[in-house]
Amino acid sequence: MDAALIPPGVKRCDFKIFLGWILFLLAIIGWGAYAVFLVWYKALNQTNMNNYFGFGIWITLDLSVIALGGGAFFTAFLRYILGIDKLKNIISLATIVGWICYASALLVLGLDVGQPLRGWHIFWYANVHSMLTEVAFCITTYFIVLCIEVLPIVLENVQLAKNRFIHLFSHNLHEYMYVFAAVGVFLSFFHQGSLGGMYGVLHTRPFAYRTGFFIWPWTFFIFILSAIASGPALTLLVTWILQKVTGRRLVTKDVILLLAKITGSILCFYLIVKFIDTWYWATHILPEKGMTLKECYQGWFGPYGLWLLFAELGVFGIIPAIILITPRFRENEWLLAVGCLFDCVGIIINRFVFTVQTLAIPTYPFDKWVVYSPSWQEWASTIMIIAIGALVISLAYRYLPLFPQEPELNP
Amino acid sequence: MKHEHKYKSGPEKYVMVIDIDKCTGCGACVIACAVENNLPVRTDETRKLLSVDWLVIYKITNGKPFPKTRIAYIPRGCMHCDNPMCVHVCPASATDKDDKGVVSQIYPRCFGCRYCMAACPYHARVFNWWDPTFPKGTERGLNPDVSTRMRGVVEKCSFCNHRYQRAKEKAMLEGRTTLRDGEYITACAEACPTGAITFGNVKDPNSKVSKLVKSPYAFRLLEKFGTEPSVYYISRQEWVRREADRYFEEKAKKISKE
Amino acid sequence: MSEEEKKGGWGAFILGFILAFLVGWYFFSNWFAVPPLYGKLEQPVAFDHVKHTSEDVGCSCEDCHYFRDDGTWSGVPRLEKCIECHEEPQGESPEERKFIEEYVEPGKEIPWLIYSRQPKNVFFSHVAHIKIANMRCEECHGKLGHTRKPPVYVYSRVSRYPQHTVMVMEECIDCHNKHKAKKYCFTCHK
Amino acid sequence: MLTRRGFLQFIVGGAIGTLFSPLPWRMADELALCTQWWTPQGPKGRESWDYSWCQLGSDVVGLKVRKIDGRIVKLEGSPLDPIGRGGISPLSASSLQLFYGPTRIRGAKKRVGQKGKGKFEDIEWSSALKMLTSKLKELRETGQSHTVVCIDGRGRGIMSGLIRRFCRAYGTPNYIQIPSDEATPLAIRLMQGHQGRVGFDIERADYILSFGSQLFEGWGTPVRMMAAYRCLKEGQQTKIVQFEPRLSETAAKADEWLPIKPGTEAALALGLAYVIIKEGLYNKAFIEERSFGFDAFKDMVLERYKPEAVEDITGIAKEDILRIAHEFAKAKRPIAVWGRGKGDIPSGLYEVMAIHSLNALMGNINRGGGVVSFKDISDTFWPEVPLDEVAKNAQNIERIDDAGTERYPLVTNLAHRFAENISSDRHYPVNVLMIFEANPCYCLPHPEIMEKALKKIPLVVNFSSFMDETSLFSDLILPNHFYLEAWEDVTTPPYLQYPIFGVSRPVSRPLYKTQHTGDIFLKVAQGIGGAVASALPWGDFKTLLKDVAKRVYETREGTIIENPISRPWEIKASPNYGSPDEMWEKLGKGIWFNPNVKFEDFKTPTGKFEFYSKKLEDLKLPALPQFVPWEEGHSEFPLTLIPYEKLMIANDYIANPPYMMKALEETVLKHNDIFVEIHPFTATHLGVNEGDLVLLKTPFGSARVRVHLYEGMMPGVVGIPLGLGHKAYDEYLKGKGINAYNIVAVREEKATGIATWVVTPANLIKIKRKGHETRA
Repeated sequence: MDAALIPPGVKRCDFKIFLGWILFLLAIIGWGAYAVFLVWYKALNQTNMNNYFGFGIWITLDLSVIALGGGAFFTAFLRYILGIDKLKNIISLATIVGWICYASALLVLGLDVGQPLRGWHIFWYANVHSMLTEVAFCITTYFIVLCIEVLPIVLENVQLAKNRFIHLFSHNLHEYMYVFAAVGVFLSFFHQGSLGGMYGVLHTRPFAYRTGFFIWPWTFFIFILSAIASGPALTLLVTWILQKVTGRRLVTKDVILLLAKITGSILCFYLIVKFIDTWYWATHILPEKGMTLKECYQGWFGPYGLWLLFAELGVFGIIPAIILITPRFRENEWLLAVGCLFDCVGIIINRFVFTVQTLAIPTYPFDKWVVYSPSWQEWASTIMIIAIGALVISLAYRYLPLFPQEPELNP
Repeated sequence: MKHEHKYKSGPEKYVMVIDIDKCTGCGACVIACAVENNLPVRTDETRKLLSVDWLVIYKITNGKPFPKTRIAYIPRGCMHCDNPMCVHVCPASATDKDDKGVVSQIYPRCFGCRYCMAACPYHARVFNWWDPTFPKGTERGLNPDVSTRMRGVVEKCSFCNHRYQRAKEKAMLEGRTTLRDGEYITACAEACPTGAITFGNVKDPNSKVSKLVKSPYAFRLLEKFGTEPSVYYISRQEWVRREADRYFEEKAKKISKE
Repeated sequence: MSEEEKKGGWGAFILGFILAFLVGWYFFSNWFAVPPLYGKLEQPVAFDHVKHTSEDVGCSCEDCHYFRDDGTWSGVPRLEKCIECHEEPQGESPEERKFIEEYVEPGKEIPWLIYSRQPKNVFFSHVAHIKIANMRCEECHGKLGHTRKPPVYVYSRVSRYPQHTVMVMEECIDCHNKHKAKKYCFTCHK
Repeated sequence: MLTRRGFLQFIVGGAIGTLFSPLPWRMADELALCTQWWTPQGPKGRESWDYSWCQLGSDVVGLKVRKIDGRIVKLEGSPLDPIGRGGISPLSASSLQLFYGPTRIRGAKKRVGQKGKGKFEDIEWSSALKMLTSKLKELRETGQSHTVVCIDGRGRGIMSGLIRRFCRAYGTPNYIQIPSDEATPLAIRLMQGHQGRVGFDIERADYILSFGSQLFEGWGTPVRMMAAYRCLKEGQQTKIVQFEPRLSETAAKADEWLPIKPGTEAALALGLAYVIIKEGLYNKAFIEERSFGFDAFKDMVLERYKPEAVEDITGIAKEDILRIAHEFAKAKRPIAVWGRGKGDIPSGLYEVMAIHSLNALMGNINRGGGVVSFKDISDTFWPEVPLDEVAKNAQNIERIDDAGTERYPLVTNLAHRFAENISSDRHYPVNVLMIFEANPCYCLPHPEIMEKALKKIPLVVNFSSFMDETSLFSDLILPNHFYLEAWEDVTTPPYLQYPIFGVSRPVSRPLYKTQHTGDIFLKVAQGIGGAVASALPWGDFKTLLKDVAKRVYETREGTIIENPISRPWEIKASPNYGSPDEMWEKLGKGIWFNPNVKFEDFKTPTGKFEFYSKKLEDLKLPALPQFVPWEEGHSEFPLTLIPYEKLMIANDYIANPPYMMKALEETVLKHNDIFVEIHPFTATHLGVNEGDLVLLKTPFGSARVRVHLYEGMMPGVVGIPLGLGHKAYDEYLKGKGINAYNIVAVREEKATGIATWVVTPANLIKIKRKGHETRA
């Protein structure tokens, strides 16, 4: 039925099955859209955030998707700047995934601010001292760059490409892609870092506060590292899922292993830095603020207990690092998937503790722990955003030639 | 590296001194603040973390078992820090620190990102989760000197800045550009029936506050965070000082010496 | 795709551009001030400043616009001020007769439209500008005090703020910059 | 011809053209600006200031009223108020919300439909007054004047005097005050022979023993006590000792808190007396020259109140009793203070006598820093009532509440018996009930009995300004002005140590069609005519106030405050008013007060302070102070429920304004559930945790509550706040929590009939949770 749109040389599932899947996603999105409507119409009381938890699941999602969207800029960096040509086989997917992540982030921000009609104040009345201003500027410009990067991929659609102008345009765009990649890398470095900086500068929140270099706290650099360490993992994970779901081979193993190796190495490096950082924080920064490590965690197994630290750095840190760095492990398809998944989860936990746990820790000696759990509206809109991501990937996979190797791998 | 706000005060620097030993926790200050500043009320205000309160009274206990238990009350508004993290982080410049020491909050500028709330360890900043509501008919009693806030913005204690504006207008008509002690005080300080709250210009050597802040029993909340609050507390009870601050022993020693 | 289509040129693009450009400027800039975004209103009473300050009437500005004892600015006078003279008609003008019938007799306040109305979140101190900065009224209010007929009141229907004659924050800041006056948020906001 | 390509070009061109026009930028700005008018704003205008007095509940606060174009926007404490000296209480500060609020009654109303359902129709004032007047006239003419009852909830000042006078002249003995502290005036009458004001000179005392009085939470007059606290802490460093089962805010501010078993205060007082007498620490001069019955008292105390025995009763350690007694006796101006809670949780006569005996032992009566007694203008102003035949006959008819009858000869009001007697038809039927500033359907124990009683009375007239519980059960509502709209007298509040008189003028035009209740009584009296009219000859309440002011003028005592005074009780007052007119003029701003008032001497049969009351002896009642336990143990109810009061909860005729509900701690109310306080030990014993839902059971009923674990609560005791659980008012108040009055146990003191609900046997039963809890 939609055969005319499907890229030549590849096979796609029956349109009815695809339609069913799309409708399923649309149903989820509809549910989320209702939640979004409620939030915009009735204001933020629809969430379970409160005066202690100004940041909730949305900001966690926001930071997570931006970190995980780091795959786009880093793969682009490897491909266009460092010239690792092999990665051209996966760069389209990485770019699409990145674009989805950043689009989601902007959507979430539109939900999360109390007065969306005034959202532009952040640009017009920008406070240059605020890390959030830096984030807003960089994310927005980087999103534009990502759109430009995505554009040629979209224009490669078989029907669009028939247009001579479009064809030439996308071809030319491809030629200059390294320029955009370079700009993108620069912008990404800054906002990934600034997101970390947002929390690192909070000398009033000892849990997040870090000293650092010039105007940047260490979290600035750690966040960049963690984004690089997890973004490609998400790209790999999506590739793996696509291969499993469609039952087709999309990328040659050497490409995947190469990316996994790079990711693994960076993850190891990140973990080393993160361990040093955590040690310094626990032994120097906290005492200076009159706090102890114990005060920063709600016991061992409380909602904000020490288990979070072990989960983040141990289960979802060291384990994926070992899997990805060890050739024997990463060559196993399933272990590789687990490694990538754990890597992503570790980063999500990291972002979660920085956004939510930072706020949960009592600041006053006499104050109590307060626990936050999202309302259904927050869950629904969050799930909606993930569903939109799935929708975009499904459409992109079906109608765009994302994987140049696909025809030859599936004769 | 510290993110220090380079704050320079002018000839006026307003501070508040709260004597915890005198505070009976009656709440007159809270009500006076609410009436003065047009705080909204909802029918169910029992979820305190969703309430719009500029001034709250914390009840702290010495943690000892019955019958040795003691309690004390700590009224807490905005600290108007000299190193205000909230001002530093606000992306839309909706808040600043002026030369008389007041940290402002401009409601029509704020777009509700709540970063300032995350930055404030005192929980002085509150968010308008709802459109503000006033019991039917009581809108007639709204104070025109203070604008009401719309949903989705952050608000906080302003040290009753409109009272400063009012006092200043009167003084300017008389050709003065400075205020006398007591011409500008906050609604809470004025209402306090036990006189626990004192407010004034700490740079005026004759003001009451300039003497009170020198008390060996004076301290500020969370001093270790380096925020340099403009609200001082006084208590002669050691346990109160210890509970109210991330207390450090050097200070305890200093007091015991005196 | 036909050859014709390919050769289409830029005509449609330019047409779209010019049309949108014109629509945008005509309806959304406040120069023309046309509906639906903008509205124009006449003052409820055609007050003649010149007449009142002329020699035969002899009012001075301060009779109606003055500082109260607490330093606040009186603004536009209330009906009680008008009644001091206009309890009975003072002249032949039909405007005046209408004014007396509509407002003085029922004792209804005149809903003046304030050209320089500031938002409720703004605090403007007349005394600071007049007594301390020694500014003249005309610097902000222009020739309003010398008009024979009140100008048309132009306002936006969305934001409900007057246009043209009102001062916006950028202008406040420019002037404060020029005179090195304080420009903290709480200098002007409340 | 429009091609697809052309169309696309057109769209793109349009989009770019739009970007070069003001449209997007302008609309972004306009949309942001439109958010500014989403909220209501107060209009600007000319500011003016006025003076007024707030006398809601136990408040007596001088106010500075801020107005914008005549619209009241703020109430602030007046520095010209010698009592509060610029401070303000939460209730006064938020009373503006009551003034403007939705529960004000906007005009005269007549009931339609069933009583209690709250259905009313508007009625003209003239016909409402005619209806009331003709009914009263008819009853009087048919010899049923005694079937008219007046309930007065203010209980002080000129307004109460007026109602009382109306009752006398009209011919009914049934003037009832609620809530009323019967024990204090009675004890003073018996021990000192004084009928008038009792004041505690707290500010000059150097040692204060408080027997359960929540001194800084509404006892006496809230702002006065707060100001006193400041004075005590800044000046002589007075020691305050609080005996209370619960660590209340007062206990927290006291220098020492000693938890005492609920209801055993009398035993403790006598135990302290034991130590003082045994060791001869008492004021010998006073005891020998000015007291009567000391020996009997001494024998009784020494025999029955040994510290060991008192420790058993009260739970306060022997050593503490000895130490406190020594400290008390050593102090120069020690004072023992009574009156549980805000003073409106009744104590029995013998308890007050026991505590007051401590003051007598130290001779600290009628002197600075002690307990003083004097006459107030509201007692002395009233001229003799000319009684006609009907009125004279009425004096011989017994009161419907049994007060002053052979069974209860001592007391003047027994509000709880009133409701019971009517609902059980014990005496004669009541035809008309007039209620002024009282809400008996809410704040009497077991209000359902009062509801039943009101249903039996054919004409219930309520002068309430608010649609409260009692209004719902009324037939006719004649709403009074709010205090900001009315002429009001300011007379000496309870426990103040010097008399005051002031006039609170209206500072606002009436918002609604309301009328001053004083004016109504005067008008009705004129309508009835005859002796009633001549007994109440004042045209309106303002004229009456002018007359009172003139009488104050004639005393040539005291002074009118013109400048703030820091220690008003110490000044030497000299009249600063030249003529009645000048006085009236000055009373518009400041009040008259007389710190040099003449104290009333002992006017007992013996002319001395009577430890042993002759009058009680004559009535064949126990004549010495004693401890009578209020409650025996119940196996089914192992816990003891005590009501406690909070300054943040207004708990009588006036209910909480929304701001006070907002300021309530989260440990008092959560959504619509009230918290009861228990000690963690008690909680462990019961197997409940913080915030758990439990069934609070007493012999009189049960209620669903939550528990709050509080280290400052005596184990085995359950504390419940009074003043919540309204069935009327608006959604800010209605249905929040439970009304503790519904379930408390009422106990009568055998000798006097005074009822108290200080202790109630209770039990807590855990409720199994259903479904999910809402988060904190």
